[in-house]
Amino acid sequence: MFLLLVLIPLFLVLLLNLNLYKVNYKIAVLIAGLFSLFQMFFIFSPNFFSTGLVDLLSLRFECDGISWIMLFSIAIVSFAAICVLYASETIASGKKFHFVNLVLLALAGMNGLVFVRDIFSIYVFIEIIAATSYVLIALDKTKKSLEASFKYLVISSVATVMMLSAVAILFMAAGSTDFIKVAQMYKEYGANPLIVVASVFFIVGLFIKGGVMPFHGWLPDAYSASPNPTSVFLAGIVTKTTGIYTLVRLYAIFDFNYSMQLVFLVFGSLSIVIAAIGAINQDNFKRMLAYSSISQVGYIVLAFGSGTILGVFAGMFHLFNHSVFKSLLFVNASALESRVNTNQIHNMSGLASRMPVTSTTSVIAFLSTAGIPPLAGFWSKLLIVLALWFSGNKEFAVLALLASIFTLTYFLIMQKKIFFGQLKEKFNTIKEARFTIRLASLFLCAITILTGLFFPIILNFMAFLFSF
Amino acid sequence: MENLYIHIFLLALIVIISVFAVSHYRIIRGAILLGAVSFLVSISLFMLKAPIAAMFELSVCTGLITVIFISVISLTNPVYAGQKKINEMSMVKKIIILFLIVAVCGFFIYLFDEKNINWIPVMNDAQKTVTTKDSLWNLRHVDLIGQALILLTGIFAVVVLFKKGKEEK
Amino acid sequence: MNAESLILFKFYIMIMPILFIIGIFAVMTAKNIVAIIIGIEIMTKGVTLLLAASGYFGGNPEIAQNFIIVMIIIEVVILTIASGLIVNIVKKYDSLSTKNIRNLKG
Amino acid sequence: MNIILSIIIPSAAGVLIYLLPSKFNKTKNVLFLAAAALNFLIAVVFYGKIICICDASAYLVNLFFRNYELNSFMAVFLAAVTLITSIYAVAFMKQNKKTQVFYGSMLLALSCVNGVLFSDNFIFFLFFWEALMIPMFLMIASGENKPVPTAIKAFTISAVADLCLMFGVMLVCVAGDSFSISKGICELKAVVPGTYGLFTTTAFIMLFIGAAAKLGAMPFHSWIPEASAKAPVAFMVFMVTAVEKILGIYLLIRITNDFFIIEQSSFISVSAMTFGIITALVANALAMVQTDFKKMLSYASIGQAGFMIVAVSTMSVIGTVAALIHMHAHVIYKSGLFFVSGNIEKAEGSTDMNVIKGGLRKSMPYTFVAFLLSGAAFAGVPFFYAFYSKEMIYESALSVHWIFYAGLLICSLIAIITIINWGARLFFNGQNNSAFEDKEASTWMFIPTIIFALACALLGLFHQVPLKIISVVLNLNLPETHSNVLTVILILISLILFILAVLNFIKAYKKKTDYLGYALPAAKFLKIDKLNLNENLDPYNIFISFIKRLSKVLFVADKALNYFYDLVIPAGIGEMARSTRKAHNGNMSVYLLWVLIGIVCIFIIF
Repeated sequence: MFLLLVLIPLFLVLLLNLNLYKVNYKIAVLIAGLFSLFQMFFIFSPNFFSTGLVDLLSLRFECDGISWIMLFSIAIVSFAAICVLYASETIASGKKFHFVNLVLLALAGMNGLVFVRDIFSIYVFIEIIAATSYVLIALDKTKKSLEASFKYLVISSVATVMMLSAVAILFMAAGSTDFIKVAQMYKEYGANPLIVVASVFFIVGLFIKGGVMPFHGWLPDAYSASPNPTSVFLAGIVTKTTGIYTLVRLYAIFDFNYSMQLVFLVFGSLSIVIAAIGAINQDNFKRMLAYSSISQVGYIVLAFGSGTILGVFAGMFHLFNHSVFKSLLFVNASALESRVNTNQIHNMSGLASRMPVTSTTSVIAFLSTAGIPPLAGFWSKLLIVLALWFSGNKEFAVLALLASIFTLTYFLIMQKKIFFGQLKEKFNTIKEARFTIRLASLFLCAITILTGLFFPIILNFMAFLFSF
Repeated sequence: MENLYIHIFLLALIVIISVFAVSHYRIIRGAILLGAVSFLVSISLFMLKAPIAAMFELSVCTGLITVIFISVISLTNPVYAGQKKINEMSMVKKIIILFLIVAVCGFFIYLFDEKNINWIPVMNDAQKTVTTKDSLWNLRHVDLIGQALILLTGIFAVVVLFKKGKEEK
Repeated sequence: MNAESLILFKFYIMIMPILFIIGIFAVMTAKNIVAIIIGIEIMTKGVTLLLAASGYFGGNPEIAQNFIIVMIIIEVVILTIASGLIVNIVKKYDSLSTKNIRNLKG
Repeated sequence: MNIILSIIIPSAAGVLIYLLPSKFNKTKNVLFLAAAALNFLIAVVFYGKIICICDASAYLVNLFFRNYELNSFMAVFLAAVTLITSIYAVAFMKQNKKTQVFYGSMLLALSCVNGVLFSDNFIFFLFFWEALMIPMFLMIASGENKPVPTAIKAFTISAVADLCLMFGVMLVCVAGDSFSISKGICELKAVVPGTYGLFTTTAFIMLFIGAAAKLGAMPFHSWIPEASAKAPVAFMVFMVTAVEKILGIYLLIRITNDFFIIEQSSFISVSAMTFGIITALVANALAMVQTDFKKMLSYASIGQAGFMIVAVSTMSVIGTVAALIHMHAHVIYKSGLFFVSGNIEKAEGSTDMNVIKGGLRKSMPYTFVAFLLSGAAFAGVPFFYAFYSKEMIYESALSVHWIFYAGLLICSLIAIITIINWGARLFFNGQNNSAFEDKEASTWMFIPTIIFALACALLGLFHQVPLKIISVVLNLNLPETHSNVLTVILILISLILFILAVLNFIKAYKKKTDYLGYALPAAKFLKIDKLNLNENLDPYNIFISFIKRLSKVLFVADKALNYFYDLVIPAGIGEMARSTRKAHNGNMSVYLLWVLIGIVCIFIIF
């Protein structure tokens, strides 16, 4: 049953490319959109909630609460990315067709990564997603996107090298790369310096992939230079799945002694603060969003650093929320870019009057990121702070709270510069974004508001998710 | 265990040639040296009782990757003699620095050894012998899917990156 | 794990960081884009050796072989993508120097 | 009917006077007088009756008024004085808008004082005590030549004092854990069987400061001389001499007798007495060198306040009785003297020494007679009322320590010298050329002055009568036969004093310059005369200038803070943002460098 989610995109790609009949990009985009919707509802079917280890074809797939959340957010973000793809004029139709193929492959990769329970296969699926995202970034072959993609490739191959060496050492110690065996091995040799070095290398590799602060060099360039749909897809889900989701998986294996938690806490808070400062008066809209996503990822890492189940729970919830409202922001960014065809903030102002839907949805996204009560962001930040507080490291909780002030500042600055203020004369002819982009932003905005308002229901649903 | 010395000799050779490969001022020379390094690696793989992997390494790494490298280099620009002098200087500088680093690293490992902290986990003996063949095919199905996916991405990458789009023609 | 293999094991464990450092050094001080790729290649060589060694000393070299094969495949695909990127970059800048991939600032 | 009427009627009348448009002047005056008379009637009718007005437990405050003998005696006495002053005020003040305000606020003040006297609950006690300040402010403000600054000064000084009082009251309530004065009384006694914990001493000190300030003791006195120059005379009589003194003494007696039990010569009482002595000495010295008759009178009244504080703080039975009687006598002769000064002011236009040319003996014979009588009482001439009260104060002071007795003697010596000096200056040095057809004060103004003057004389003669009343009022049995040897000695000493003063006067009289005689070099020596002229010693001015400097400094600090918030923080963050952006300089090796640094830190953390 889990295999379906990985194999269907594979078959779809093959189907699309057999060109039995003239397949123009519209049909391809339609199919991809349908698949992501299918995934959204398919995962609500009952057997996803049983922890049965499906050994069909001796695959060791398994789905528990955490992977369920990931699947759901993958579906949502890919749907948004495909909507944006459909509406973006800058990419030629041929390219759009390839974009669809690559997105489907990336989807297959991510679904696979979410199910897999073996550290080497984790490496394999991470590489798949990385490869697809290199190409996605460099899709429109402009100078900027090529350079960004090349940088991303170099830095993440360094990360891969590190991860692989860690896998090798763990494999040597544990005899096999399965999670359970590695966990057993960890209990005995946990303190052995070689194993510690291996786990550090693994963590650093994942930090690089996830874009945590000192290792984030590639992220701002990759997000700001890539074409619109890629940046939605990349920012929404790719970095989080490859970087942060794998951290949660390892959380169960490595016995998180205090120094490991300290690493998480320190680097999380570091990325929150410095990224927020970096984002403050950024001129490029997407680059500002890139910095803000680094700081939100910092929050998630901080939550995992608390070391308690509540921490993981809060981290996952924030991951879900963040992927929703970050992709919403990037959708709005692409809407703006498609209409004003520039990302420079200083020559954008007063667009609220011309583009009401985009501005209202982005306001809601801003508020949710900053953590204003009724919206989803608030609840997840609250949970994170509580987790930190109860787990004893109170000073980090305080730091998390204070940093949200920074988030508020740069969002308010952004809000004022772009959407309010008096309209520039050359913009008074522009129309609202195309239908599909509006559809995507309304859809994501609805999710944020709903999770925010019906938080109790979602809370015990997630508790149920985490129970098995 | 007479091949102990061979192992060590091979490893030393790998390190030296990779230093030269990296710091060589003429890129083509570097690529060729890289091929040599991969050749040496495949030999040491044979020594480590991983024959199929060694064969794979030999054919793919030494062969395909070196070919790709040389094609990319020649495709882009003929070597212009202009900066020969400066490159040589930088090459010598790099070599010295690299050897320095290698020496430091060796000393560091030696230091670890001295303190004989037990940093080598006690290995459990081999559970069961399983041949590479069935390990590849029936034990690691997941990776098969993975390989399929990565190959498809490779295909599309080549299509996207190398095929000239309409606007370029 | 007898005495000689212990020493040999130490050498193999040592080879990985050395190659890693050489690779990183090459990437960072590369004047030419292709040199960066060479650096990465060397790092992957180091990892292959480590994988083989861990298989050999860990007792089940076959699975290690499997890992190495999968890794080589993945690495080849990554390399093709990298060369594609380089070709396109050179098309835009028609020069291989690393200076022209430094202008994404801010 | 009940005692609360005494609060309602005057305040109602006062408000009415405020509201009525100015053309009903005549009716207002009549209303004013009628209200004063009615208040007097009520006070007399309800004298001594213990009446509990509605025990409004609904308001969680048992709002009942107890009518002790002491309270009602004070109330009656106050009612009488107000009646007389109102007659005088109607006659004295010219009818304009300000006087209406004056009458209204005078009645309001009257009701407040009644409220204070009759309230048995600390909350109401404090409420009325504070409410008194507003009419006081208005009364001063209704004087001439820009009285408002003095009014503000008076207001702030009494506010500060009332603050201490409130704090003291709070402490007492907390100790007695009830708001009622009567219940509080016995509770506190039990709590404080003579032990002087920090709690009780602070409570006592705070209450003492409140009461002493009301009396016009030293640090809180600086508004009274200014008010005397600016506010109308009726205010000086009603407010300063009558109300302040009554309330001050009432509270002091409550403190010493009811709230706390303090041994006779314990540390607290001795320090209180020294406080009183210092006030008396300084005030009298200042009074001596005054050039304005009214200012001299106000300083003298501060001096007498010092006397009363000394008497009360002897904590002895005789001391309390002496204080009460002295307050009684003081009010009477001080009002008399103030009325005399009012008459002079009416006639001469001002009471400043170098303006009026003296020799009013011929032109104002009746005022002269009144001055003689009340002046004698002021000086403490035997067979006048004040003599007996002063003599009792001496006796109580002597019982504690002879130093206090000596201090008091010096004060009264200075007092005598000043009054004689002023008497001569005003009425006897004959340069008065009758250029002024200064006529005698009008009959209505004259009657109150002569009443008070006669009261001094008569009460002096039959001094047993008031003594009996007051000892009954205070239900303290006076030691009947205090040793007459002691009395004889005291009388002799005061006689010597009197003779000394007269000799000094005669000697000064020949020189015809200043009538201070020997006192003048002493004053010069002590540089007292320069002291009060430039008013730099006045605590109020010091306080105000300090506040001004402080606000300047704070303003500067605030500006710096604003600067910090508006400019420094945004610039700082902007700078940080710019530096982070500069850090991302696109060079890949830099990013890899960060990765290595990150790895190193992780290893450090491990």
